[in-house]
Formats: sequence, C-alpha cells, structure tokens
Amino acid sequence: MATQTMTMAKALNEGLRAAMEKNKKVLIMGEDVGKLGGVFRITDGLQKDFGEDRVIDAPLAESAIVGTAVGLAIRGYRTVCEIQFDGFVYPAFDQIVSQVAKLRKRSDGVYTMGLVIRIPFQGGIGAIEHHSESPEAYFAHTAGLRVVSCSTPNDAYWMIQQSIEHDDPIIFCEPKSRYWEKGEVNLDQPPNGLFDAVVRREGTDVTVVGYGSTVKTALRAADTAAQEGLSLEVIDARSLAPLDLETMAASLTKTGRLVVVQEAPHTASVGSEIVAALSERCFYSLRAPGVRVSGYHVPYPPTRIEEDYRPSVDRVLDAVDRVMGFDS
Amino acid sequence: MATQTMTMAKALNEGLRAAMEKNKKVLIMGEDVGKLGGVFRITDGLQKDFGEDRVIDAPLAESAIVGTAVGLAIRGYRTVCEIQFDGFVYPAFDQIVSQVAKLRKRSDGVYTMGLVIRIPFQGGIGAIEHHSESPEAYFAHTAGLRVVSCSTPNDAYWMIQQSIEHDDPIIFCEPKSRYWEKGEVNLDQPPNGLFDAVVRREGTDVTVVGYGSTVKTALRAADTAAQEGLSLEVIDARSLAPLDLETMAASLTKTGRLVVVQEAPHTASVGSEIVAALSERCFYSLRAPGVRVSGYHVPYPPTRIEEDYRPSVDRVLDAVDRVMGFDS
Amino acid sequence: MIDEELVQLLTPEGERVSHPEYASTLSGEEILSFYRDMVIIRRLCNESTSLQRQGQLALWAPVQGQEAAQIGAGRALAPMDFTFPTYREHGIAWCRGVPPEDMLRLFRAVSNGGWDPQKYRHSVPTIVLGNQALHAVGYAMGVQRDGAEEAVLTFFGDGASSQGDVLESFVWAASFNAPIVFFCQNNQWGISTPMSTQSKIPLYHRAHGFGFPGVRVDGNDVLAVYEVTKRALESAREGGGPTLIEAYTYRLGAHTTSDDPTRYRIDAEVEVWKHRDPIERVKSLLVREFKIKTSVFDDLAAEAEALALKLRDDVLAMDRPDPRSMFEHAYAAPHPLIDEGLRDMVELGVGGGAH
Amino acid sequence: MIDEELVQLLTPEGERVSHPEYASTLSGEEILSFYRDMVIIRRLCNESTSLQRQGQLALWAPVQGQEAAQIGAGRALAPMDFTFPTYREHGIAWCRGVPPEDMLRLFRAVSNGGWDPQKYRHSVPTIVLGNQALHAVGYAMGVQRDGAEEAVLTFFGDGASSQGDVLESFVWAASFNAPIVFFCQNNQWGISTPMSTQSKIPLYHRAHGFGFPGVRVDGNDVLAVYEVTKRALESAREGGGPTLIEAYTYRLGAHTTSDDPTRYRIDAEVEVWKHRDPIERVKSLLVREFKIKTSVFDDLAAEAEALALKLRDDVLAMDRPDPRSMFEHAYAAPHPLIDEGLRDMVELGVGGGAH
Ligand SMILES: Cc1ncc(C[n+]2csc(CCOP(=O)(O)OP(=O)(O)O)c2C)c(N)n1
Ligand SMILES: Cc1ncc(C[n+]2csc(CCOP(=O)(O)OP(=O)(O)O)c2C)c(N)n1
Ligand SMILES: [Mg+2]
Ligand SMILES: [Mg+2]
Repeated sequence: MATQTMTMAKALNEGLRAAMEKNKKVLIMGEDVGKLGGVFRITDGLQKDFGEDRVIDAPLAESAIVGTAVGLAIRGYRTVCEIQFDGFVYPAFDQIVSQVAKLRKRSDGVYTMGLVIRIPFQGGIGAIEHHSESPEAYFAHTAGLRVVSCSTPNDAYWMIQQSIEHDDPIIFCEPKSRYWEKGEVNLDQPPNGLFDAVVRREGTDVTVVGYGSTVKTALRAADTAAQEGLSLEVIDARSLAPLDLETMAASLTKTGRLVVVQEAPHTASVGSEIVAALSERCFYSLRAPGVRVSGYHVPYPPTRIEEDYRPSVDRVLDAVDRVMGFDS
Repeated sequence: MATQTMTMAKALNEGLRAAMEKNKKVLIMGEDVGKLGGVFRITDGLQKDFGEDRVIDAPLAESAIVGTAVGLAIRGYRTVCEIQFDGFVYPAFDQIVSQVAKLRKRSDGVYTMGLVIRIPFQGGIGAIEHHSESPEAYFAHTAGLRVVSCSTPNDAYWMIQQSIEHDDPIIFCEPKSRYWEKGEVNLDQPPNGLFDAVVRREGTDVTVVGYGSTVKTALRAADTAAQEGLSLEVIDARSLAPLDLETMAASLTKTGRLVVVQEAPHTASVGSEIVAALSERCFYSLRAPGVRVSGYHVPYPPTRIEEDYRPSVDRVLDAVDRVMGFDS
Repeated sequence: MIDEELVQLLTPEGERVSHPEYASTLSGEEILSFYRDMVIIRRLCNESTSLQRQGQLALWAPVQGQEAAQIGAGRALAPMDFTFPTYREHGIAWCRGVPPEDMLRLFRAVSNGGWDPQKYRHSVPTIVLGNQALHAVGYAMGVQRDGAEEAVLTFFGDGASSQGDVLESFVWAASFNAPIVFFCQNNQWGISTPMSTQSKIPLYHRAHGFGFPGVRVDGNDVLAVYEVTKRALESAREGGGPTLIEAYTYRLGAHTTSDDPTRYRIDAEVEVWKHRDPIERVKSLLVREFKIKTSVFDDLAAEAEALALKLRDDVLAMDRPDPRSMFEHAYAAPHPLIDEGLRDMVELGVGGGAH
Repeated sequence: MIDEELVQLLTPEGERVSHPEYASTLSGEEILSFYRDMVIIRRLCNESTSLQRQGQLALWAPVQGQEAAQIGAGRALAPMDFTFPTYREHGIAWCRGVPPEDMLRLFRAVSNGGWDPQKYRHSVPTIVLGNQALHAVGYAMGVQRDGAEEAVLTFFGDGASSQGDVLESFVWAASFNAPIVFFCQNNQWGISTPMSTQSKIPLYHRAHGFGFPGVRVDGNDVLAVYEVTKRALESAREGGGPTLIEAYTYRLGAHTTSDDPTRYRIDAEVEVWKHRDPIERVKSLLVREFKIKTSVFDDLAAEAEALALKLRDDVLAMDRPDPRSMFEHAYAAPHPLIDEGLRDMVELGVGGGAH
C-alpha cells in the first residue's frame, strides 16, 4: 500500500493532477488558477504541465465561470471550476440553481452536467469579509445538485477524483482552515464511496456529526469529554446532499443523543436537516432532542472575533452537556 | 370597522397604494410594473397615479433591480422590488446575500436597508419551468434578512405595508396560486404583527403548519380529517424568518404531533427548521416525530403533473395518519 | 431603409437593393425554400396560438413577424454548428429539424425541454433570460479545444441584452476569441418594456465596446439575415472570433398568449410593421423576379395546412406524463431522495399516465 | 505618451503637454496640496504594509502607483457628491475626510466597514467585485428624484470590469441618464490576471457601446485625472448623464499582502512603470515651474511621517471587539435569534474586549 503524508492542499492538487492525467476531457477553470496556482495554490503547477487550454485563467466573472462550464459539459468536457472564496459563489448562483441543477432533467437525460464546483469554505483563517462563509445549505436544498466536503488529506485526494468522475454536478466544499494540515494519503484506493459518512471515532454516549472544519472540533471535544468519562462518537458527514442517514441513524440507535456541528447559521441548514431527518428515523431511540452547534444568525463577524462565532470545543461540550441533561 | 371583499392581488395593490400615499420615499421597481401593471397586475394603475419616477419600469436585469434598490436605500428611499417570478430571483442572489443582508452590519447601523423584495412564489398555476419555485429557504437561511408570506387578502394588504415600514430588508413571498381568491380585508387595522404566526383553525390532535399556498391545503385537510373524527390545528406560519416558534410550540404542547406542509423540497428547508427547532423546544410533548410534506427532491416538474409534486390534501392526511400512528 | 447602418438586400416592397458589403447568393429555388419555411412556421405558430386558446397548451410564445430573422439565421447554419435558443426560436428549431410536436412539449407543459438537443444540435429552450449565452460561449470553447471547424449560434432578445450573463458572455467570447455568433432579435419589446429602456443606441454597437464586430441587419429581410449570419458563422469557424448580429425586427403578436399588448403599445406601431411583413416581401420577389406561379404558393399553403393539422393531432395525443417520470433524469446516479420520493408516490397510489 | 487616446497633461518627466480638450486649471498651491495628499497616502500605505508584516493587520491592499488616479479623482469631488469604493480606495477615503485609522479597521479585522459612510459621503468598502457599481447607480437615481445637483462617483478595477454587475450598471446608468461617473482604475492586473484577459481593447470603449462617453486618462498624471474627473462630474450634475473614465495606471505593489506577484509578472514591467511614478512627476513640475523649495518637501515628508506614526499608534490601540458586538446592527429591529445567540454567548462566559 503506497501512502504519502501531505497537506490537504497538496492532496487536492495531486487528486486534480491524477484526474487530468486519466481523462483528457477534464479541465480546470477559475480566477488565478494558472500561473499563480490559485490563491491557495491548489492548482499549483497544473497549467505548466497541462497547458493553458486545460487550466484556464478566467476573466473575473463567476456566473461566466459556471455558465461556460455548462456549455463545456454539453460539449463533453468535465470542468472543475474553482470559486476563489465561498463569498464569491453567489454571482454564479443563478447558473448553478437554474442550469447546472436542472439541465439533465430538462434534456431528458441527454446532457450530462459533468462539472465540479470547488469552493474553499468555512472560516478560521482570519480573513476579511466574504472569505469565511458556509454556503452549503443553499446547494443542499437545491434538487439536482450533490454537495460533499472533505476533512482529511486522504478524503481530499480521493473525493475530488470521485467527484470529477461522477455524472452529477457536485459542489465540492473544502475547509480552507484545514488546507495546511497534514495527513496520510493512500494512493492506491479510495477509503469510501463519495456519499458515505464515516465514523471517525467510536463512542457510546453522544453522536456528534460534523463536516469540513468541524470534524476536528468534534474530535477535540471527544478528547476532552473522554477525560470526563463521556464517550462521544464522531461522524464525518462527508456528503451533505444526499446525507448518509443510515450511518448516522446506526450511531444514534446506539447513543440516543445527537449533536450536529457546523459553521453555518442554523436556520434551514444542513444541521436542521440532519436533526429533522434523524428525529423521524430514530424517534424511539432518541433520549434527547438533536441539538445544533452553529454559527450565529449574524453576518460573519470581523475575524478578530471569529472564534467566538465558529463552533468551539467549549460550545460542542456545552451541547453535549445539554443532551446528556435530558432524561427520558 | 371598514371591511371590503377583494382578491389577494387587489389587496396587495391597495396595500402598495396606501404605502405610497403615506410615504413619498416609497418606490416600486421591477419588470413591466408600469403600464402593464406587472404580469399579475399587482401594481396596476400605480404608475398612472404616482408617476414614472416612483413606479419604475426596469431594464431586464434582476441583479440591477436589487442592486439599485440598495443604492436608493442608502439615499433614503424605500423600494419595493418586484421579481416577476420566483425562478428569476437568482440573478439577484448575490446582491441579496452579500449586500442587502449585510450592509446594515457593515455600516455599523448607519445604513437602513429599507427595501422589500416581492416574489410571487410556489406553483399551482400550470406555468412553464422557473415559474413555480419555492426559494424561501435560501433567504430564511441568510442572516440579515427576514422572510414573510401572506395567505389571505387581509394579510396581503397589511403585511405588505408592515414590510415597507419595517427597517430590515424583507423577502415578501406571495402565493401566486392564491392571487385570485377573495377574502375580507379590514381596512382599519392590521390583524397581527408582521412576524406572528396565526392559528387559522383550532384543533387538538395534530398541529399542521403551512404558509402561503399550503395554508389552504392544510385547512382542507382539516375539514376532511374532521369527518374522520380527527381534530387538526392549522397554523399559518406567516413569518418564515424569524419563525414564531412560541405560537407553534404552544400548539404542539397541546397536540404533541406536528406536520409541516410546504411546496419546497424538504432538504435544509423552512420545514426542516420548524421540525428541528420544535423537536428541541417540545421534546417532552412530542408524541411522534415532526413530519414534513414537501415538494419532491427533483426540479419542478412539467406542470401537467405538478399536482403530484405539490403537497396535496391526500399527502397531508397521509402524514397525519403517520404521526397518529406513532405511539409513545 | 429604416436606418443607414442597417444591412438590407430586399425592401419591404420586395425590391432588391444593393449593399456595399453584402450581396445575396441565393438562387430562386433557395429563396422559394426559405419562403416555404417562413410560411410553415407562421402557420404552425398560428395553430399553436389557437391550440392555446382552446386550452390545449399552457402557454404559447408567438414568433409572428420574426420569421425572416429566424429562417435567415437558421438556414445559414452548417449541420455541425450548434445552437442555443430561448423560448421563442421555433423557426430555428424548424431549421435544425426538430419535429414541430417536440417544440410544443414545453408549452403543453408535459416536458421542461422537448427534444433531444444533441441529435438536432439545438439546445433545449432557455427561459431564464441570458443564461444560454454563457453556455454557448462555453460550448464554443469546447469546439476550440477539439480543433473542430464548427460555429455556435446563440439567441437572445433586446430585453435579455441587459442581463449580466449576456454581457459577460461578450467579455468571454472576446477574451477567448470563441467561434460564436450572438444573434439578438431586437423585436422592439421585452413584454411591455420598450427597446429604449434597454438602450438609447442601437444594440449592435455594444459589440464594438467589447472588441468584436457588430452588425445590424434588417431582421425582416430573409436574404440579408442569411448573408450576414452566414458570413459571421464562417468567420467564427475560421478563427475570426465572435460577431454580434442585431436583427432589427418586430414582435407582431403578444409576448405570449398570457400577455395583453394593448395595455402598452399603440396599434399604429403594429400597423407600420405589418407593412414590413417578412413573408410578403419575399413573395413579391418570387412573383416578380422568379415568376413563381400562384399554384406553387397554393401548394405551399396546403403543405403548411397539413403540417398544422398534424401538429394539432400530435399535440392532442400528448398525454399527461406519468407523475413518476418526475423522478427520472433528475440525477444521473442513484439518489436516496429519489428512491424515497418515488416510493412515497407509489404508496399514495399515484402512477399511470393520462387522466 | 502611452497611446494617442490617452488624456495627459503632464509627462512622466514632469513636463506639461497640451491636450485639445483638457487644460489644467490648477494653481501651484493646489498642485502642491495634491502632491501632499499623494505623499501622505503613499506613506500611510507603506506604514500599513509594515503593520501587516508585523502581524498587526490581517491583510493590506496597497495603493502604490495609483496615488494620482485616486487623489486626482478624489479632489475633483464636490462636498455633496457621494462615492462608492472598492477595498483599495484609500486615496479617495483620504480626500473624503475618512480618518486613516478608520480605513484600517477592515484590515485589522475589527470591523467589516470602518467609518460612517453618511458622514463622509463615502460608502463602506465593497469586496465582492462590482456590486458597488449598481449601488452607485441606484443612489444616483435617488439624487435625480431629489432634484439635487449632486454626482456619484464609483470605482472598480480592470478585473471587475468583467462582472455582470458592472456591465448592468452601464445599462442602467444609460437608461436613466443617471448622474454618475464610473472610475475604472486599470492597474493592468486583477491579482494574477492580466488586463488582456478581460479585454483586448481599451476598457473605456465599453461606454460607447452602451451609449455614453468613455475617456482614457493617464492615471499617473494627477493633473489630467483631476480635469477629466471634474468635467465628468460636472456633466453628471448638470444632467449630462454618465461617463466612464479609464485611468490607465499600474499596481506597483502586490495585489494584497497575501499575494506573490513574482509568480506571474516580470520585474522589467514593474521597472517601466516605476519610471512613470505619479508622485515624482508632480514634484519635478513643482520644483521647475513653481520653484518649490526642498524645505517644503521635507516638511511634507515630516508631516506624512507624523501621520504614519499616529496611524501606527491608533491601530495598535484598536482592541479586539467585544464578541457580543457581532449581534449589534445585524438587524434594525429585535429578532429572536439575535436574543438567543447573545444569551447563549453570555452563558458561555464570553464577553469583554481585548485579550
Ligand atoms: C431572468 C429573467 N427575468 C425575467 C424573465 C421573465 N421574462 C420572460 S420573457 C421576458 C421579456 C424578454 O424580452 P426579450 O429578451 O426582448 O425577448 P422577447 O420575449 O422579446 O423575444 C421577461 C421579462 C425571465 N424569463 N428571466
Ligand atoms: C465576485 C468576486 N470574485 C472574486 C473576488 C476575489 N478578488 C478580490 S480582488 C480580485 C482582483 C480584482 O482585480 P481588479 O478589479 O482589477 O481590482 P484591483 O485589485 O486590481 O484593484 C479578485 C479576483 C472578489 N473579491 N469578488
Ligand atoms: Mg424583445
Ligand atoms: Mg486591477
């Protein structure tokens, strides 16, 4: 088994490279993806190796980045669009919701919307406004799309390749605060299906579901809780739409208690969906209501205080206490 | 008490007229709102009476309709933007999410985003694609916005005026399938606060929450259920963000059973939020999990089959059966 | 001539005029076949309007007055070119070989598309104004990458010309020198919005500001539209990059069957344009120059009539789809919510087609 | 001269040149005060860069090289005009009277804005490329409705010129004949994207395609920028409608302190532009034509130095905000989720400012 230690940024870069080598129809398009290698260097070196026709520096217009990728998909290409930061995906929202999500249906299955929209999302890097958003709920709500998020270099490497190969359009959310964290990548085979949730740590008292950046937060909380004698099971949702409710329900059947951790505000969010869906599936197992730890319902704050906005270990533990405090 | 019977379309028209008479800073802007009076005639006659400077026929560009309304708000105007159909609000999504929702915060409270974005939403009129969507969850999820929906002419008349007077930006969702239904309008005083949910029919067995078009569906279901000896309490949510959870929780405390009815697909929706939030608030009262009756997770279908997509009385009753079937 | 910048080869009276840059290359036979297409499209359009009036269609977007713009453009295409239409390009669809009944599936509300876009090399209708212009540029970028000698032709109206997507598509087409022709049918109205709300100057000027050529052609002159479009497509195929064509024309009918144009435009304007009818002027030419006999026209009218009757039959035969079909093609791969929805629907006893 | 279309009144060497349409109206004293503004802005910008290097700012967007474009435009404003900036308009903010420390609140990540936009008639910075252009047009439509003699000036870069919002703002400005001036600083780069990716022809041509005037001015010539902007603003105030000004300039520094321009541009290009420095040429003029003495320049340098030190002190004194402040001004009226969030935060023991 060939494994290699690398950062998530490097793993994405290698995953993109592998996909481009495998399939000549794979393109990369976005702002500054060429010589600069993207502001996070995810596409570093790819233009040099695959040429300007396959790694395309775009004029600065997100609706066009996605809209032309749709046209390229109709022509048989598979474009990986890079959105520079989460807050800049909204100019492309119309193309994503009205076209990317609906064209397969509208063409009665003739068109394959082979495109992946990569979005560095969530906060935690001390950036200025619009650079720390969590837009995943908008896409999860939209029929016709799929939404996934990686939390480890190994997943990053494989999930980007699986997404590019997949025939449905995929919103690929990358937790930018984890780009520089290292992990082992197994270069031989993918760890899981693209839409599988994964139990990252087993436990018996409370099921904690996170994704992207919050998986690590949940794992840290589990460490702390363990010292207090509480056993948290941590699940990395990985696929936000569709959700792997089976894996979550299996855990909940065991623990009876659910905490969901996300950076997005909680109203009509992926967290709402997890709580609502599992409350239906696991009604008899639930010993406490599902609780969400989320960003607050305010515009993302100036980042000197972002750690008070983002779910912290403390806030997760507080939620764990709350669900443990219920008796039923 | 002066009351008058009119359609919801007429009630909105009269409400807009009253708001324009009261405050010279109120403007209307949108596609075809002038001579044509809007494709649904909601603004009929207003340009004739208030002039082209106050009822502005826009070039065909939604981002600009909302973006210029933001500038007008900064200048002290209050613009009611008409989005012609739900499916055409997405080109304006960036302005709504990045600017309308965030400019008060960014200006530390100096800017008042006095604008209302009217969206004829939901299906049921046999239209072609993009004319029957339910985009409310996107806006409910967005911190900085408020989202309301009327279901009766009286609410339409008052809620549009309350929205225009309100200092936060409001997404005003109008159930287009109800435009031509008549009801009594009390011209003297508003029935409720803008953000209050209202119990439309009292009952004891199951709480059914709807909004916009689905309130009537819920009421019809309650009629049928009554014949079978089941007593449904029907709540019109009216405000989708923020939700009036108190009113809903009070009902649930009584019934212990919850069904939410919406046309939008269920993933990460307003329905998810209602179920998740109430499962937390009413954990001990709940005798069954909250259940959602929603549009399916597919692009809105060709409208010859839309009634199989939209929540029907049958589907509501089926959900009622399901929550009644739980025992706990 | 409506204005000096306008490319025109045939006057409203059916007289040929010369133009310094364009000359008609069409034989009498070809012109007659263009005439045939226009007559058929008008007849099918009228049939569709009456089908809508009779409750058989949810909506119809008439094309009356724009037949020359569409047939001129549609006939200029090479088989391997690809087209991206709006909801009103029935004439283009016809030229691409889309069966008339397929054009009506959208309007009968039994499909959100209606035909196989790859088979006819004619994309599904785009209703959200302007979105298709970016698809077209992207497709053209694909053509470039394939090294193919193909062009892309995309359509939008005077109203849609104000949308960010259309304007961004100009930026991209110029930046990548994409093999694309933008065909704007300026029919003077976007529902009730007059052209003057979108621009104070002729629309074809926009192209110059983005660095590529723009041409205004008499959109009611099928000879001129054909030559202008053909040259632009050739240029695109040969690496000459994008062209914007503004076909100056007029929407003789309502925006759609839901619209009431008497609320916003005066009869006199419509009358003026009736005198510029795109079909009549070709007929004059055919009669005068090519001595086409009445019987030929009668035969064509009869052919159009037969097609209209067939269309009516085909439409009436279009059943309500099986509701379960809404779950098909929403996703390419299996999806739990699709399975769940279908299961719920079946449990509710829904299924089967017409009722 | 860089190209023939460029309005220039002062060469890079500081020699006056005449232009058929524009002449400088500025006295020596005024030119000196423009020089002062530019020197101060450059000094404050350098201070901000070093503050960032020292970890005191999250980010900084340098304005080096663009001082003439900004001071020329900023000084052309009348007090009641209103401005809509991006994240890089430090020179404009300065001209509007925004205290330098307020300009840095965004970059110290203690605010998403930083100053009172109504007080200074200078809107908060817009980071999403192009959004502000539509706000500016809307504001200008408000000015029209108030019957006020005011103009609106909005800024964007060569990169942002490709965004739909900027292009739609051209449509609207023309349609409503709004009292607005679009000021595009073409600094040749949008992060790593060269100008040639956005347009193959000069950007000011775009305006013509939308039906209003466009002018290209030497953005490193403060005299020319001032005259061109002043005339455009006057025209706007007098009902002449919109103008697009393309200030042809150069971003001498990095895009932001996070950027590494060595990856995408060559030193030689930067060197060329250093010879066109906007500050040096004015200094030459002041020395040669107005005999300004070294001591005056020394005094100005000292003044700039003092302001930089004060800025440093002010920034260091900017505490981390009280986390509870995130709930302020999110909504105008009470909101249950604000109350709930604040309550949760307080229960968690969060509160208070610096730590
Ligand atoms: C983004 C968007 N906004 C609004 C509409 C509603 N709408 C449909 S057609 C139309 C007018 C379009 O005018 P034009 O582009 O001139 O095309 P025409 O209908 O004249 O062929 C409008 C406003 C839409 N389809 N898409
Ligand atoms: C909609 C959007 N997309 C992407 C970005 C990221 N971004 C910030 S500045 C920039 C380059 C802008 O270039 P230009 O408009 O020329 O302005 P300059 O920075 O040169 O002043 C980009 C791509 C953004 N802020 N907004
Ligand atoms: Mg039109
Ligand atoms: Mg730039």
